[in-house]
Amino acid sequence: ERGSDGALNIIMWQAPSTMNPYLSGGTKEIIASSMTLEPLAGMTPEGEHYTRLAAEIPTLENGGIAEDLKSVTWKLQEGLKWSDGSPVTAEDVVFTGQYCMDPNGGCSQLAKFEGIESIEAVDDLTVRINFTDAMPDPYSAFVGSQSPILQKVQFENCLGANAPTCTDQNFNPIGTGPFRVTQFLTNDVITFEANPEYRDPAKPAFATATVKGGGDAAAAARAVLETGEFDYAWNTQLAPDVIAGMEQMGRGKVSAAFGSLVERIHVNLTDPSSSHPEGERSTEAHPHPFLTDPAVRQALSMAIDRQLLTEIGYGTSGQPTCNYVPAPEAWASDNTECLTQDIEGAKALLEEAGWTVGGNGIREKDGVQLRMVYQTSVNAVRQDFQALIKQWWSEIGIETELKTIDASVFFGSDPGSPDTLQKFYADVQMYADNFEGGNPAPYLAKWTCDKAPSPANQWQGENISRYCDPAYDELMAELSRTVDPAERAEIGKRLNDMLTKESNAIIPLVYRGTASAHSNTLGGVQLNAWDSEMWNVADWTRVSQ
Amino acid sequence: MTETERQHQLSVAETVDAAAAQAGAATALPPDDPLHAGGETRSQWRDIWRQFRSHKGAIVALVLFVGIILFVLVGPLIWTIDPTYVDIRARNSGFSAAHPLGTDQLGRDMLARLMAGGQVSIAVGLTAMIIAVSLGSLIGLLSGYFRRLDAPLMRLTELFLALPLLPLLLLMVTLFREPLSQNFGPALGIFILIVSAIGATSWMQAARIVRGDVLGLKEREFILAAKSIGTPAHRMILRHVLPNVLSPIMVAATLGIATAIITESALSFLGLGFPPDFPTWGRLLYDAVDQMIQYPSRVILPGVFISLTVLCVNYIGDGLRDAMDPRIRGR
Amino acid sequence: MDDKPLVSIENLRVEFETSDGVVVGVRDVTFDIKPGECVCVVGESGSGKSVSSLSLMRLVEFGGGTIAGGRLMFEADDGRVIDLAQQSLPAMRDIRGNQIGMIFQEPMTALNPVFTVGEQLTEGLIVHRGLKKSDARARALEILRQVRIPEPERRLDQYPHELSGGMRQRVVIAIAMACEPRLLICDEPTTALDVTIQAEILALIDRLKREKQIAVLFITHDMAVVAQMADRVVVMYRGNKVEEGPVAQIFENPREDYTKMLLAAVPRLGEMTGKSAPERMRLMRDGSVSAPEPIIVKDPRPLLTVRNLTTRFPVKGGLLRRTMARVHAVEDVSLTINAGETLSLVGESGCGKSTCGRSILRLVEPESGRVSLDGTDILALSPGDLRRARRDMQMIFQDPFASLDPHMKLYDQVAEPLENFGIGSRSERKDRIAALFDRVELPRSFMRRYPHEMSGGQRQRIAIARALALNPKLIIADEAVSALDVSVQAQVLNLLMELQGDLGISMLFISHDMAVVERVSHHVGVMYLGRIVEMGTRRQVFENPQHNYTRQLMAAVPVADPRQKKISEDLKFKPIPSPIHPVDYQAAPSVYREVAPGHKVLVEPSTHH
Amino acid sequence: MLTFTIRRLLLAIPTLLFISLVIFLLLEASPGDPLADVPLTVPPEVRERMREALGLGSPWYVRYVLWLKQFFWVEPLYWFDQAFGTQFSAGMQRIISFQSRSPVFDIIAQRVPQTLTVVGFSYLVGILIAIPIGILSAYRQYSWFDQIGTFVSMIGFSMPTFFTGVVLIIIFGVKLQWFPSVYDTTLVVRDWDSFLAQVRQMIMPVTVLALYNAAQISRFMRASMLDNLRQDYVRTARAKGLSERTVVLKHVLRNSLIPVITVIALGLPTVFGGAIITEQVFKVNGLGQLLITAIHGNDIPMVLTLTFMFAILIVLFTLIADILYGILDPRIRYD
Ligand SMILES: Nc1ncnc2c1ncn2[C@@H]1O[C@H](COP(=O)(O)OP(=O)(O)OP(=O)(O)O)[C@@H](O)[C@H]1O
Ligand SMILES: Nc1ncnc2c1ncn2[C@@H]1O[C@H](COP(=O)(O)OP(=O)(O)OP(=O)(O)O)[C@@H](O)[C@H]1O
Ligand SMILES: [Mg+2]
Ligand SMILES: [Mg+2]
Repeated sequence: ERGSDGALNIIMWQAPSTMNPYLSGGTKEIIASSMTLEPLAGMTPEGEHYTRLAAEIPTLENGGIAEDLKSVTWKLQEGLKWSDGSPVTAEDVVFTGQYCMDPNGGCSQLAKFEGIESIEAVDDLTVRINFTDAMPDPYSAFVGSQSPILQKVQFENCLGANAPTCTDQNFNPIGTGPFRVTQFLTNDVITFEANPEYRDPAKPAFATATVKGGGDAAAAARAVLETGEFDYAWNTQLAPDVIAGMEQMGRGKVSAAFGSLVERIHVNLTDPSSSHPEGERSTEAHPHPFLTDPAVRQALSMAIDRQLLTEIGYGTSGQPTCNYVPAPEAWASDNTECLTQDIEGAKALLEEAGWTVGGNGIREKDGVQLRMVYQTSVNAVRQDFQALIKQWWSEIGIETELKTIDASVFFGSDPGSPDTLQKFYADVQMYADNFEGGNPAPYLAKWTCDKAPSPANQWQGENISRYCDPAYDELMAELSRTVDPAERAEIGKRLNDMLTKESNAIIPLVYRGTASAHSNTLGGVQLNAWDSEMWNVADWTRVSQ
Repeated sequence: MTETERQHQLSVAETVDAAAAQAGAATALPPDDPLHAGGETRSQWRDIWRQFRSHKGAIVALVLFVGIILFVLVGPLIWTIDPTYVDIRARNSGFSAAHPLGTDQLGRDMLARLMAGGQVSIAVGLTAMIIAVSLGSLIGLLSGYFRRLDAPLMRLTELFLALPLLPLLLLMVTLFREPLSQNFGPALGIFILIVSAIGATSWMQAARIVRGDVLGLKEREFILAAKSIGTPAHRMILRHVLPNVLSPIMVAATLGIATAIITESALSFLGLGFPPDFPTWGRLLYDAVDQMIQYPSRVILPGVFISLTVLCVNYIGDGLRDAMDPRIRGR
Repeated sequence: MDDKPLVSIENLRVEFETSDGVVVGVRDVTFDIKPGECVCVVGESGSGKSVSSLSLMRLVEFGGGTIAGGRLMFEADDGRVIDLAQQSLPAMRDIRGNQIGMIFQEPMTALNPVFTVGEQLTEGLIVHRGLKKSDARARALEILRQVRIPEPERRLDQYPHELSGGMRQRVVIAIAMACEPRLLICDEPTTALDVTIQAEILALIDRLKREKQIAVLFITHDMAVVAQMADRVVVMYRGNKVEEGPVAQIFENPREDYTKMLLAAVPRLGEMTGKSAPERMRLMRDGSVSAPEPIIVKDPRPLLTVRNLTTRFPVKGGLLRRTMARVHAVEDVSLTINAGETLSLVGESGCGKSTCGRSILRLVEPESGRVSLDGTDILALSPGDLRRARRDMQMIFQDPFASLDPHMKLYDQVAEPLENFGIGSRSERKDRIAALFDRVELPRSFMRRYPHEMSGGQRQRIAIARALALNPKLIIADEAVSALDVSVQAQVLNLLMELQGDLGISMLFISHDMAVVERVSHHVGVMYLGRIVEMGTRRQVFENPQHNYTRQLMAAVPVADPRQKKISEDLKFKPIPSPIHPVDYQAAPSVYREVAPGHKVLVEPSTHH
Repeated sequence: MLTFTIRRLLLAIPTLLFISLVIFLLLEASPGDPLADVPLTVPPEVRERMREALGLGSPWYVRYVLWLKQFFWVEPLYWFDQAFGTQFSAGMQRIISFQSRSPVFDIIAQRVPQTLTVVGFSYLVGILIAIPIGILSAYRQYSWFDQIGTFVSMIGFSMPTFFTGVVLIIIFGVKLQWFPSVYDTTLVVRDWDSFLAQVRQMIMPVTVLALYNAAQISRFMRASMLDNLRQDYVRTARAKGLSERTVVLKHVLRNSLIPVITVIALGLPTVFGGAIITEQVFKVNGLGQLLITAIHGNDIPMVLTLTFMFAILIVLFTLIADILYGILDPRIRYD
């Protein structure tokens, strides 16, 4: 029964800064706002679509998707009400599209609205989205917690440049979700109460909810697993033995959901050496002296024990992987040969390629020594990985210098800084990345030749490895023309294999889940890596142990 | 009576031999016992050392400190395990013969890491502290002593106090990491970067304190007297002002070491520190905090070393201060 | 008179630990004081007088000394006789300030620099007498009046550094007397006071002694004061008591050589009558008295000329310390000193003598006027030139302890001026400093000591040695010999005069001791309220004083003869005019009347009647 | 002194302007990007548009002047309007945070209370225990009290708060369950119970911070007291028969206060700056946490405004310290 289970306490150590996901692309904001705002459809933990505000998922079969793939029509459920009691109409959906697509608004979710020509309200409960070109994957806008529906009445004056001035609206959006905001303190605490207008009168079970921010992952996990002050902690990425120690208290446990996040090493195919003038470092003007040798790249990959890395760094919330695209099922290549470490094989490979051990134990050929700079962001697990991998590489005769960079610099794409991910002034670098929703195509599209970062594009390119293979570009073009899901997946696997096992331009290490801790007294939790973790917060209940 | 004779006579009276003096005083005026006249001043440093030696706490601290230094410098020559060597099979092992102080989560030997970490931490702590305290004292002395410099220097201090540290440090890395490591090699380059970063951002307190003391001191009559004998400003500052403000400087120095050691570990989280596999006490401590319950020795050991170093420095500082203060000296 | 002694010191021995080992401050001293009696302790500088008295208060311990032997018997106010050396600290607390009051030798350092005179004065009253703040203040005011501080209301709110040396000394006296203790220890209480005020203070002490049956332990170098004050005299020499007896006996019939030498060296006012040039001091060495030699400068040429010098200090008040008024410390002063000659400045305490001296050296910035030394305009010099110019002009500060760096060894303090001007090599400097130590009668072993390990007189000699180190052309000696016993004083004065003769040093000699002034000076200026009221050659001023104030001064000089006691006479207290004026006050220029060639007397404004 | 104060206050204006410019340029030049948080999946064109929406399109001097105007004109007007119900600031753009897209000053106002209660209170506690400890340690130099005090304060100072804080949490939060490990910023003290809850949640952070502050201040206090205890005027005070208490607490203390005042005055603005690590350990989301998240998020308006307010406090407190010097030691002259 609604409101019968008292208070729900959630801790998110990275605190949400706004309730409007269109103004911040961060996961934390999306999770928080998903308690209040809802899209037309969401994703299940299995990666399938399910209806939220929509009456049904539009498909080709039910005519929701036009035959030419140039439009999609959504029908809203009947009788939906905003938490202020007013009805939800197609106008709200249209308005939301207008809101995000306003060129002055700086909408963070603009990518979701890519390719949309117009959005129109067919009637009170029907919306049609028209695309400029045929859209093989039309479940982008208004699907998933990244692009929920805003109330037109509330946000009417917040279009474009006015978006940031609407603090009240951004902090207290009127939604259709199970909870509504009672108080929002940015980067600190959000308190919610059950939405009296929620469509299921029996839900949510909790009368109030609090999302507390601050602290760090360990502290958040401790608050759930050890002191029991909180019911749920998001993103408790900790060393497995620490988690195990905390779980011993018997108050709760940590579980993980697997989406598409892969921790991997990128190999720089261009030369980052500082001997080149600024502007030419790490550009195709200078190919890398030894990483362009496929044997070296393969040896790098072979020397790594992914099993051990996973065990040490992630425990149950990770799986060793050789894939760049590990999910969805259909897209995941059965590429497993890298999973066993093969130091001897790596040595032999290098030997064969002419890299012989020099006097100081470092392999060399033609005066080129295998010395590398290996950079990543500051993060305890990554630093452990660095140490381990450095050791393995040294065993095969490659010397590595480690370097760490503050995350906000590394991931910030400031063209002025030499330490960004895109500039890649190192030989190899490690980070994790994923894609949202169920469509890996844009994710794979990053590796075409033209996307290599360079001064020409202010270092904003996405092809971090500077991988360039005309065959890949061609196959990519084919993918974008293909509509049939099975066929698409097949092409995707081929692309994945080209990036990983064939070229080793990307060396995947661990398929990471997102770990969250929850109390044993909290029922109904079902982690979801494809959507907000709070996707089913309406179903959460208090259970006795 | 010649000058020398008179001098003899005075010296006799001053000798500690009470009986002789008593006899002399009772009978006639001083006897003309030739006795050497102690003329020269003994070296001030010898004096200070003599006094320092009598300070028990300081001596114990000095011995301990030398012990720590030997541990981190000579230790690695005896215990030759590479502190960065990953022995994954031995990870998280407790105290054993192979690893007297256990290993960390990757199986790196803690003893070796503590020794290697100590080298960096102590070097960084001492150097950064020296930079900060000298810079601070210099600015404090100048602005306290020269009225004309006071306003600009103090405004500069305010500016530095107001600058947000993190962006400043990040900027420093961006600008200087590469040139420095190219010119001095990666290790020394980063060392220079770290100590100057810490030094450049922590001198302000010392400067303000010294200035405050100098302002009061400047109005003392002996400063006026020194001026009247034509003491030039630099000597005035070094010989008259500085020794009289030494004790707060000493405290600032002691506290400065502790902060520098901790700050160093914080810097590595900005990617400003030494390479990530390279241990320092501060970082060992930080890394182990999460595992405090499972492996308490991993926090306790670096913690003890940091505290011990700081305590030693504090007692040595105390001893030095006492030894420098003529009013305490001799007791 | 009661015959039971109030205090008796028995076989007192006090030791100090220094870096050179144990130093004995007092070896073996025994004497006692009865109520209503004044015992004067005289003796060589550094002979342990101050240490003995500090021991009585049990304060030597805080200065690093230990009472190594002996007893200090004291009859407490409840009639018990207790050994002060054995008392607990709380018990001592009740005795200090309450039953025993002490006047310290160096008033500058004895006063807390951050509290006003009033606060420091009322404290004891509040503790021991349980007075309310306002009552204590009223009483403080009364005592300040008794010790003849001008404008006591204002002074109560001033800080020690704003007072003249003599005023500070009077504040210390006031603190000691505030609670009317039964034993008053006076350690050189009047060295910084001019004779008129000294006479008044002495009279005050004498009256207290007689009326309240206070016992007084009086330490002084001024034999004239001894003669005036003492009932009994104790003579000390190098940590021992060498002689003791009733005052008349000591003066007329000294037994010990040292006492004889001491008395022989006492300068007496009027000795120089009829002589035009100053003479060296009489000194008895090995039983013979050295012959006087007059110091005559062949053709006097002005070295220092000061014209219309004016220096004023702001008086701050209120929370924000705004300038409320100004002290006209030096007002329109003009004087000339010839090369090789001595000009003495005498005058009332607080009249601006020290300030005048400091202004000449630009140690305080004068408001206006002209100072030229050997042709250079001092007031126009840049800081760098001023520093170089200071090689030629040196000052001996009035308060030696305050003017020595507490962190520096004596050797370094004396070496400093030489180093400043890069004079001599290291070893030359060493020799020179050793010679300087010899000349000021300090053992060379003292070079390694620190200022606080010295007696008052010893510190003063260090200050003198430092000033002499550079062989300057001009020395401003501000009460330079007041803390020295007469024999050392005579030696030091002779040294100065010797140098004057040899090197042609000029001296501005600021002193209260009229007999010394008469002996050493070529010219004399009498200051009063910031102005020079009379100026002339020594003979003119001493033999034919014209200004009222000068006459008063002469009349008040004590006589070193116990039979001619002057202090018991009733002194008529005159109100002392104040040098403090509102900020907008316009001071009138000084107008002089020339009595005889070179003998000028102030007529306008008439300050003294 | 009055003229000195006025002169300094006037001088503070250009000083602060200059400081703000330097901070602004520093933030501009330092690497980092307000969009670092945006997932890598967002394509570069979208990023570019988001950046422009933040106003990052215009040159730096325009943005600086705009900020100046907002800080010195719009914000005061806005507060005025709030207070008197007027409409002067209508339509003017306030300073907006990049991260939350809300007015910076509103967020700061939200954070000030919790920072003041925790950090401010701990500073107060720190001072209150440091001064007596410093005095006593100096007075009884090398007594057991002094030794223990030295030991504790050096340990307290050399152990970083990220360590001591976690130790406290594990002992008192996890094992004993006496105090909450998470600070509840929404707690409103209304009655006795909520007051107790507030006290309970404040105990640990206040202890950690107070220990750290006290360690530092007491060392300076002790050193300075030692310097003054041997002066001659102390002898005079004793000769007056004053109790040791008065001698030490009045005569010596006042002479010793200058370095301590300096340390305290320098520390007070940092109260406003919050205690970044302690706030994080105990989840007290005060100004420290605000600043650090803003820095990590490259939220330039927020960082600039916070640091600038911090700078104002620094300038103010150094002035106060200077005035206090003059009051404490009458010999100090400024003009
Ligand atoms: N703290 C100290 N440490 C070492 N020696 C000291 C100390 N205080 C005094 N003395 C020595 O003790 C002796 C006696 O000193 P005291 O101050 O009693 O002399 P005094 O008779 O008062 O001389 P003066 O007339 O010059 O003041 C001197 O030789 C002095 O150097
Ligand atoms: N720094 C100062 N601030 C304010 N007033 C001062 C200051 N120094 C001296 N005075 C005042 O100036 C006047 C003259 O002082 P000065 O020291 O020159 O007297 P003096 O003639 O040397 O007296 P004494 O013989 O007592 O040493 C006194 O009224 C004194 O209070
Ligand atoms: Mg004496
Ligand atoms: Mg004087």
